[in-house]
Amino acid sequence: MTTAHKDIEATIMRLLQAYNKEEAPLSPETNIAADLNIDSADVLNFVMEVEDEFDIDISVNELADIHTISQLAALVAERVNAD
Amino acid sequence: MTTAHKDIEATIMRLLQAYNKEEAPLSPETNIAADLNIDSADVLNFVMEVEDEFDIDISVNELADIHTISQLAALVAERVNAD
Amino acid sequence: MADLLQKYEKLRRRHDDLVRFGADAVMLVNERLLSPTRAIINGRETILAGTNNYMGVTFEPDCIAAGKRALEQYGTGTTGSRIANGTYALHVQLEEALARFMNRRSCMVFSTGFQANLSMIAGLCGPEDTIFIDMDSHASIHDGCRLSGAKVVVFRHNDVEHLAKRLERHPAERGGRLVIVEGIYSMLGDFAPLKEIVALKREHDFQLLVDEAHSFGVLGETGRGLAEMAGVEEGVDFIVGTFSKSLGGIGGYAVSNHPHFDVLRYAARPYMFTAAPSPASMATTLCALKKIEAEPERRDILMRNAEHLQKGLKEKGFELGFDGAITPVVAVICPTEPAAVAMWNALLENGVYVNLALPPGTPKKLALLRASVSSAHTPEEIDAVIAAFEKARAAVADLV
Amino acid sequence: MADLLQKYEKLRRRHDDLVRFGADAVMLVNERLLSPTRAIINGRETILAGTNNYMGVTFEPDCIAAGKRALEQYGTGTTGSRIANGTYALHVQLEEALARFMNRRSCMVFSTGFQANLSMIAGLCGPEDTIFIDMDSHASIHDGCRLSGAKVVVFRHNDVEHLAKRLERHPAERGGRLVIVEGIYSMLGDFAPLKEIVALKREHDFQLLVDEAHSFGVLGETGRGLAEMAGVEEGVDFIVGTFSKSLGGIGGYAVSNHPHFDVLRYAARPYMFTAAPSPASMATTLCALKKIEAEPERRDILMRNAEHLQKGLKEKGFELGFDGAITPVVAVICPTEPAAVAMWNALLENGVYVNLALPPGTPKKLALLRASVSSAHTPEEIDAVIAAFEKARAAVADLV
Repeated sequence: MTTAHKDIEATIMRLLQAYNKEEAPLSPETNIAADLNIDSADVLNFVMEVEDEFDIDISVNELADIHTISQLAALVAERVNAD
Repeated sequence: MTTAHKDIEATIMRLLQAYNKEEAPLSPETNIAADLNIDSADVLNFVMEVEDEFDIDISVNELADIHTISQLAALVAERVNAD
Repeated sequence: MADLLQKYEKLRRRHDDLVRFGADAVMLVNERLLSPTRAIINGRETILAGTNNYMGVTFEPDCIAAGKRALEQYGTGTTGSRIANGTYALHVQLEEALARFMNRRSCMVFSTGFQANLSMIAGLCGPEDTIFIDMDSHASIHDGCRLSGAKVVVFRHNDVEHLAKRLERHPAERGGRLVIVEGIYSMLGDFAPLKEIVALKREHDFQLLVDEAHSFGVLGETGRGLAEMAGVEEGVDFIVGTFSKSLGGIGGYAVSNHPHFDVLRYAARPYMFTAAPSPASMATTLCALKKIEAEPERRDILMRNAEHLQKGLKEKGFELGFDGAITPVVAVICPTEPAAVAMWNALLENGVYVNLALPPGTPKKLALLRASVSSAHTPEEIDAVIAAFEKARAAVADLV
Repeated sequence: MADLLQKYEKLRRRHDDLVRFGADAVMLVNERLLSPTRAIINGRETILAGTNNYMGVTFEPDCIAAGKRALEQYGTGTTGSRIANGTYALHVQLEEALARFMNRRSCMVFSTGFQANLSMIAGLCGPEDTIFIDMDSHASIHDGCRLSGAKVVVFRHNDVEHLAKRLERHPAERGGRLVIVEGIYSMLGDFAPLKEIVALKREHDFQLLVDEAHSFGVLGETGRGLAEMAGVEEGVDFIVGTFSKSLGGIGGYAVSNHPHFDVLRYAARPYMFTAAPSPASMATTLCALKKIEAEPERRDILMRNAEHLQKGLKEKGFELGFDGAITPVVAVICPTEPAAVAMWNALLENGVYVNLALPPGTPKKLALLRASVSSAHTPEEIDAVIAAFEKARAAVADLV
């Protein structure tokens, strides 16, 4: 792992704040859609921002298995370090 | 792992022979549907026999990511040993 | 990059071979329709013994008149979805009439039966739920399951024990569980063991959806389908049906007593985001519903015709896909695929149309000639169909 | 175990609140239809300014007559799928007429536009392929992608650069690649930047499908849609369209010059396993196609009406979802959801029906009142719609 998982999590949490309308506390185990009450269109928007930030791509299919911030960070790390 | 992966592979290959109409050689890396030219209905039938043999259940969704004999054996091992 | 249609090269070659052999079942054209049971095909008057026109209502003068009136009063189409501008008085009337006929609290109508299944299955179930389906389920059930994102578990065709085992192995967890079966399976004409499946509810927690596409109008004291015939309507949570079989139209419906059923009107995408059924279609369907309600003798004639064809073919030595009960779908099992194709051609040449159903899409990979009867068939027509089967078999004797 | 409909509890409460507020958009009923642009709703004569009846052909006497003739000659329905007994001469005639009109080698017709997209997308693409879709794609495109099992990559609405970046990042590998865009996006009325997207083919390998559901009949010199208007028809591999908008019927079609296009007739499940469109529907659609071909002035009137409504609303200070070009879909952006709901009610009370489109399903989460024009609207009707918007705004002044 060349980009630290924790750094990625921190960046994801920063980007997520714009969608966290109810200002719920964020942790690696936060379920992005369910805990923060974000609908599917905004999940897509948020993921696009993550993609832009890290200059990577994530397909819709991959999102099916991603629920928590930590899971998303792991996928980002895999993608970033693969490049 | 309490049930050896190799044993499971061997059992799977035995069950698969009935569907291997072209008598293609089988190895752990054999792609069950593509290499053996088995259509989706027969893949379901074959998997049901695997389920019966090991007394486990596999959902249709899980099959999407299973292509080779080795991958199927890994899933069976996980299921068998979880019981 | 691969061309997207390249993946079908093998399938295409196989089809081209069939067509060269003379069997273009995929593009068989009814040049003219003469009645519910007769058409001109390849310039020849042909008995239609491969439709789903069970009640024979497609040419009823009052239904046609109702369709014409709807065209005049409501226009050719709705140009909008049910949740936008597409709900007309006719849609509501048909929903009310079907709810009453089916003896259920609520009814939704859909633009096709296919979309009824997509809407119901992907509407009811999501990623946290588990769906248990019969191996031989209709394509629309398989596709609905895939759309839903739910966990899908398949059990052997009509195998209640296998279903029970599967229910035991897949506990409910957080989500819900839906079992889906069909009243009459379209290929072989056999019924789901519905009484036994409903009985599983005593030991296992699940909701039950029955697709009565082929059994609506056909089975049950008043034609409500297999659930009525089996006496287990209370155990069935959701029923799906279609207008393109016994009702002779196009569209589908779902009924339920669930108090919150109508939430699917703003939750089920294949209901929400498709144009509402056309006025003519609603009107002819509503008329056909009244007709099969008022004329229960149609069901008796259908069953008489079914028995006639089933017995007749059996007596002539044909092997049937199912003969455990009288059923309007009578599938003849052919020994080989070339035999099925040759016989299908010979039947057409002898003025009889049946459905050609070839593996791999068929149950148990059978090569089938699927015949079906209508209450509009005369006994003479059924005799003609049986005779044509015999003649066709003789014509392809070298293959069977 | 959870009840399967429990997952919608929040959605249901929200809906119930809307209904209590007086806005039951989901079950709004057209009690009677008076013309392509007028109906009786809640007992009141209402101008329909929220349909997709762009060419205003739903009440053309010759189309209605054609529908009646089809009912008489072919019956109320086909009771079978296209690949079984459901192909009538009318289906073939319509396919031939559409192929000619669209200037393409082949055409397939489908029972709904929704199923046209499901069939095309899940027919063309499988698990080894990658599909690139616009974020604001229609539900049927999203569902088609899910059915296909393909890898799905989403790009920002109408953002060609973003699409290019995505194409670069997802190389073709073993499978094929399909880009899908729409001629006119239904909610805001804006067009895909089709010329620029076709230009991407010079650098990137992909096939292109354009859904011209809302642009067919509306855009282009002869009404073939955005591809014609943008002068890039050769760069578009597959076009999908619908009968329930400019053609005033129900059903869908796809056209292509691909030499093996017809393989989808026995590969695409939502085409194969659904009842064929009804005879009346095919006949009215065929007549409507001839009509829009013979009367190009309908397109001119439509565009005049579109400009009239767009300009009128802008002059009155309404903010529009899109005004970069003249478009028949004119969406008014409301400041809040309660304002949209209240204005929708006020518009109805003032005798004008538009579509209420609320977040989260809308682009950019906008609360929209989606108006649309027809070539059958008179200038006076457009003026009445504009006046009703003003009146409605005044009536809810405390909310805006």
